Amino acid sequence: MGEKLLEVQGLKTWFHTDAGLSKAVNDVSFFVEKGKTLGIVGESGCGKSITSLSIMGLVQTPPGEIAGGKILFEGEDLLEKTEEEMRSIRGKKIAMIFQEPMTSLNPVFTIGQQLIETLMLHENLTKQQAREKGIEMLKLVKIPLAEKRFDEYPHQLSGGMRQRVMIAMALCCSPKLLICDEPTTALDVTIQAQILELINELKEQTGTSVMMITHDLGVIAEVADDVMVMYAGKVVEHATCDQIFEKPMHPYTYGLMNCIPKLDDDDTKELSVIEGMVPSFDDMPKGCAFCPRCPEAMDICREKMPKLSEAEGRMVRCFKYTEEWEESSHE
Amino acid sequence: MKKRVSAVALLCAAAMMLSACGSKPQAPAETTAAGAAGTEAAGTQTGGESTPGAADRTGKIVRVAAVDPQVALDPQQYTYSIVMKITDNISEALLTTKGDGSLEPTLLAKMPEISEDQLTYSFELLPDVKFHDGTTLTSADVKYSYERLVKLTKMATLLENVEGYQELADGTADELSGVVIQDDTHFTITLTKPYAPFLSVLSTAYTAIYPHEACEAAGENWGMTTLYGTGPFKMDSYQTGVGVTLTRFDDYHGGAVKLDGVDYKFIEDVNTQVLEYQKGNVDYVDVDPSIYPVYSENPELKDQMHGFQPTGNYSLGVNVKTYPDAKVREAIALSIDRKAICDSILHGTATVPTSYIPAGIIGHDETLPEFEYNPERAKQLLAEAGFPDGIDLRVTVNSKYQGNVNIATAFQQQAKAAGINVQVETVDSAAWSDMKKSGGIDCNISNWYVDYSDPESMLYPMTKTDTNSSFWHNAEFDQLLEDGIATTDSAERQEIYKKAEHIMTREDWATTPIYNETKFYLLNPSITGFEIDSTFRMFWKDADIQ
Amino acid sequence: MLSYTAKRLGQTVFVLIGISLITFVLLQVVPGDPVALMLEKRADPETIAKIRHELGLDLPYHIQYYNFLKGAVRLDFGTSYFTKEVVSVALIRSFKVTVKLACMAFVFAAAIGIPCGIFSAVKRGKRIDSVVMVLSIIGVSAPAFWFAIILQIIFGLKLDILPISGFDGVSCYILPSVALGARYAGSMARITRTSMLEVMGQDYIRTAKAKGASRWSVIMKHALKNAMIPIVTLIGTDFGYMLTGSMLIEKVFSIPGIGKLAVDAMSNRDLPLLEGTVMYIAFVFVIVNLIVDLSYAFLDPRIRYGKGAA
Amino acid sequence: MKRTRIGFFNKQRQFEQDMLERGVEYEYSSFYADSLKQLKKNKMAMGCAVILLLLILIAIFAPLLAPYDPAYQDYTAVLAEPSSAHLLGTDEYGRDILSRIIYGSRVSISIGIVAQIVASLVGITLGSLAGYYGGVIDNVISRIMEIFQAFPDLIFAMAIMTFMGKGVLNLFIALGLLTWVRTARMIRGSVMQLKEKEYIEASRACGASTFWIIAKGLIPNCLSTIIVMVTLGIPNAIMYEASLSFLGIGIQPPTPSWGNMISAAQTFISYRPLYSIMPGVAIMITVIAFNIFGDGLRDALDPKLKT
Repeated sequence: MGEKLLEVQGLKTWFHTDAGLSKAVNDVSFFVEKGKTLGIVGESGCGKSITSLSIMGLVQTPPGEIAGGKILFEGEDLLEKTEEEMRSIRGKKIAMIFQEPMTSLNPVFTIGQQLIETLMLHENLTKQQAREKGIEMLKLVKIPLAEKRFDEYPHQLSGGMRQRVMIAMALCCSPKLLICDEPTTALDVTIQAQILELINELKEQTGTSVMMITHDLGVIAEVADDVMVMYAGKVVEHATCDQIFEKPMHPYTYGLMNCIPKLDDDDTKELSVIEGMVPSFDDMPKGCAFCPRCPEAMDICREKMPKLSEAEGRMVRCFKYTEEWEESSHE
Repeated sequence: MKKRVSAVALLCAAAMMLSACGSKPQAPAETTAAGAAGTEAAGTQTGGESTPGAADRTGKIVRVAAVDPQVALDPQQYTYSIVMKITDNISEALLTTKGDGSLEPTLLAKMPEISEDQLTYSFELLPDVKFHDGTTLTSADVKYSYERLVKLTKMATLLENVEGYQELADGTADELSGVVIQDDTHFTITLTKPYAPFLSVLSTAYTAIYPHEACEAAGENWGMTTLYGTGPFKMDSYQTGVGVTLTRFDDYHGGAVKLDGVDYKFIEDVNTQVLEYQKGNVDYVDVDPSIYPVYSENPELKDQMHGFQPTGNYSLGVNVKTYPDAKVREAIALSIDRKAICDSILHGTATVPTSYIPAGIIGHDETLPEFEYNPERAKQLLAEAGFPDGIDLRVTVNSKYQGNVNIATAFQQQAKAAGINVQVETVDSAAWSDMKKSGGIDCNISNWYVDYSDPESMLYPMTKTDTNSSFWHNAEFDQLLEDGIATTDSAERQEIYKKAEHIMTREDWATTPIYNETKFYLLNPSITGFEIDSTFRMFWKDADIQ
Repeated sequence: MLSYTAKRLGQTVFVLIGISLITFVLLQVVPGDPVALMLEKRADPETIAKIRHELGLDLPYHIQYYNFLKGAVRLDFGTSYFTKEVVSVALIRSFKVTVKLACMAFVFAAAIGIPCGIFSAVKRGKRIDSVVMVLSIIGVSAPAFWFAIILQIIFGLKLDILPISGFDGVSCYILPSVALGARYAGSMARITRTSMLEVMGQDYIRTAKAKGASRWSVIMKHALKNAMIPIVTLIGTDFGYMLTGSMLIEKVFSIPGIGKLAVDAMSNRDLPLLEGTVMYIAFVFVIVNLIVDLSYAFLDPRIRYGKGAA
Repeated sequence: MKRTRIGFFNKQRQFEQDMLERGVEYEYSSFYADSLKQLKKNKMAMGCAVILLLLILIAIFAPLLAPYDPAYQDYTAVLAEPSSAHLLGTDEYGRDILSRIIYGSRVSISIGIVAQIVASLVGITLGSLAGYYGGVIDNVISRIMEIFQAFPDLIFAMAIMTFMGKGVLNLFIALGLLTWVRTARMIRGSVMQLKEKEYIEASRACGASTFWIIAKGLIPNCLSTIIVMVTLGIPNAIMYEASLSFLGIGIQPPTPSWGNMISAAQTFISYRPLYSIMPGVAIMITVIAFNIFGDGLRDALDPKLKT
């Protein structure tokens, strides 16, 4: 096991809304190793984006609140940092790429101005140097005519180009950790592949660790070393990429895998779907959050929440792999 | 929480506002203190804790709050009282009317001599009277000024009895042939028929004497950028929206003038005018009688308030075309409670008249009873006239004169008792003059002041023109007026006008007086030698600042 | 953009002609005769006819209007019936005063309104947000002339620290501009807050934060520049209104600005002066709106480069 | 807040979807029910709604509430100070100020509402014509709107009031004519968007008359816009009334209106402060209540309408 760059312990991010308390991230723990890629998978609303925003310290308070846990980055707890200190970490040591390239760039500033801003904030560069570095970064993310694009406005660029710009912006200060929140979701399939390839390539070049948040297992397969599956604010399975694809253990992970059409599937076999929806926070089931949708749910699942425990060299949150399962199935 | 906070904020804001304007019970006292301190500083102290306003006075300059006339300061063209309040200090007429109605020569060496047939007047000018431009007053200037008055048409009819008037007015002649120049200081004026008030006419501001060359040269700028007269002050500047500054004319023929100047400050809003007075930024301001108690109950300001009774009155005019029956008109006249208006609305500052012709003028009859409020009798008269259920009455008033609106509003309630349903209609000046002309006014409230101390000035609107909107004509009355101006004996004239008055206000009821007012002004106590009398003219000639 | 501007200016000409025609017709149908007003004391029919002839009021209406239009294209609106002042001179004189008042009121409104709106948006939901918003709605809801009178009493008379009328010197303009600016400050604060809140929820603000930009820079640079577009629309039109003069405030404080000129012209039925004033007001209004529209392009590159990208 | 707004948009999208599916025979009830729910959550707006309701009740029941006839002049108590007989004192005619303020609510509120109805009638008619036909008609109406907008408002009101004569009825018309442009612009914009919708195309294809399409197909869809415009227009009209009365061209005596009371009381501000302050406070409360309630309505019904 390599050196842990980021370790999240028991993170709880809650939101106080008009309708009550929403535990968007509820006791989540994981770590990212240096130079490795952690994929976080889950349906929308499962808490994966909130997790990343918590790490960045960008959760709006109120209504949000980090109710507990630790976020250790290079051994220091980010939650104890002042806003000032966090600012010098954001963009410099931890960078983030967002889901919506169309709206994530400020429409009233040029690409260059936005790139330079990041550089000027964290690196001690003159304007001229920042410009050169910025253009270099644009070239690095394979934007053609980088010098020209540098002075253009976001609306003059296509979605894929904008996401490249976002990546360039994220990487320009050589961060230790790059958080990608659904970086390809809003893009065409062909562009998706290019972007993922780019991220992979840059990761290799710079040795940056990556946290890849996505609902798309295909993306995970492409880039991740480790995979964490989240459901309703909790981690349900945490394993290496190979393990997951070889044998998904949690019924939810299993369900996710089945949603991906495979070439070798029998044509007659129906594409399976996970019935139902992620429960909303105000009607969270008493037991396992997934049990209303789980094809294998038993009484015990409805009674109480299983713990995240080790099974077959990985972490999984399901009674199926505990002794209680045996007991309850024998009853 | 949020709601509570905002509610608190709202309360606070409201409280703030209230308290700011408040400390209510003591408010008048505070006001006075500030006002008095201001004025005092302005007047007597220099330096020290003078108010910002007090600082702008340098030398003996009286500051008068005025409304911007927005027209040339030329009474021959514009008859607004503010124009005259200014020009009376710049230019002079041949004669001056005093408070008791008597005349005294101003630019004349002595009172003119009148021929036996009452048609020819001989004048002798004072020698060496200087105009502000340095020229000397001559008979030619007099003739020029009178001709100008006729040519400018607006007040021309004042001179309609002068020989040659009609020709000049029609444009068939280019001079006023009745004015004959003997030499530089002697001239005669010949009338076409005897005209008793003639000398009084020559004391009005409209007949001011201008230097003919300068006036001719100035053309349309006369009264705007240029205005010369023989008066105690010369015009320094006249800026629209700002004011008029007058400075002492050192060569004034009437002796040394004590003030260094008069500064008319244009302040549009009358309330702001009074505030500026309280602040000590002006020394003179007019005060409407309706706000009399605001100052009379104010221990500091009440002594600074002065009253005078201008010769004239407020009256109710009824259109005889709409209400041809004199009984109905009498009923209307009986349904206005003059006493209540004088005592309550005007806080006792006005008096109920006994006759239309005001006191101090020939024809005034004090022996008559006051006009009464008798709604029962009014009802009866209406029934007799065929309106047992009462009538609707549209009362139109000019919104420019708040006093008229006030009376109309009071009248509205008072007339109910007589079965007269009054509907008040306020219109602006332009619409008002137009409606008067076109007969669009059924009943109006208006005020009238004499231009010269003579019953003719009071009564001529009744017959000479239709602009009093009542369209009332009475042959006997007209004849009496003709006789009145042709008669010179005062006792005879008294009888003639008494009779005319009786026809007008006790028989035909087309116009009925409502009250004789007292006008008020606030004057900085450090100013002496200034008073406005019943002639309603503002002369700063003899004023001084202690 | 040039053709757009040209088109708008073309429409302006149409609007101005329409306005002058309406003014002309209104003054013909409205009861009131300037000549009768001039001859308050001794109006007899002959005198009236004579003066009407002098002023050219006896000509047929269409000729009067044609004569007016002929002058108007050369910016010659004639002279006022009453003051005999050349209308364009009167306009310039009043405009100088109004501009000062408008600028001060505008600076006051913008200096109070926009920061308060930003502050309120940043402190959204906090106590201070509610306070600012309640104050702003009070500002919008208090009748300006009433507020002006109260200001006069408090600051002019009771506290005796500011002049209550007049227009020479900056201090004279303080109370009028506060009275005039209060409601604009209120509406500016409200629009700024709304607009900022909308922008603050945008993805690019999150991006800026993720970059490590300071809170100040996020608010003042990233958010404000985007939020400016609706704000500029409002403050532009507001400034236009201020430049056309406030009749009520000018009346209370005795300031001889455009508003007073217009009211005087109307109450005197002074056709040349009214035509000039109304056309001036309309012109300022239209031009300010045009500038506001053009300023979008300056503020928003999507509009500026819109054609290039397509 | 953010959450609920997104929720609202979804609902509206859903609503539009429904309309498309059912052609023109759609149901509003669910949309308005949702909006009402939305509005109920806005506590400030609901508070103001209560204030407005009270004001309207005060206006309706003025004769019962007012201690005196507002026009009755008591010559024995002219400019009386506040006392138990006259809570706010009396004015320069000895009329009870409290009663006049109570009656004044009738004038101000009815002027606000009726003027807005007038403005809406003119605005809806011209706005929908311009939006529906486009082309020359739109061009002409748009220019007319520009002329009205650029014309100095108080001068226009002065001219209209002088022309038609003063009085409450004419004031309704004058204020309506002053404020219709805003409504017309909004309606024009909405109609332009709506007329491209399929269900309008469909009814056109079915041979529906233009009037029918505008009256039954387009206007109801702008209803929420209209409601919001009217509510936010009322305080505007109330302010105009006050301004005009202050200039002396509003309501004729003896009818009390808050504007003419302020104007009359101006002279007495330091002598009888309550006399001039209270009518202003009355205007302010009414205008604030209408404004906040209007904002609440806008947020609930039509959040696109900003500024």
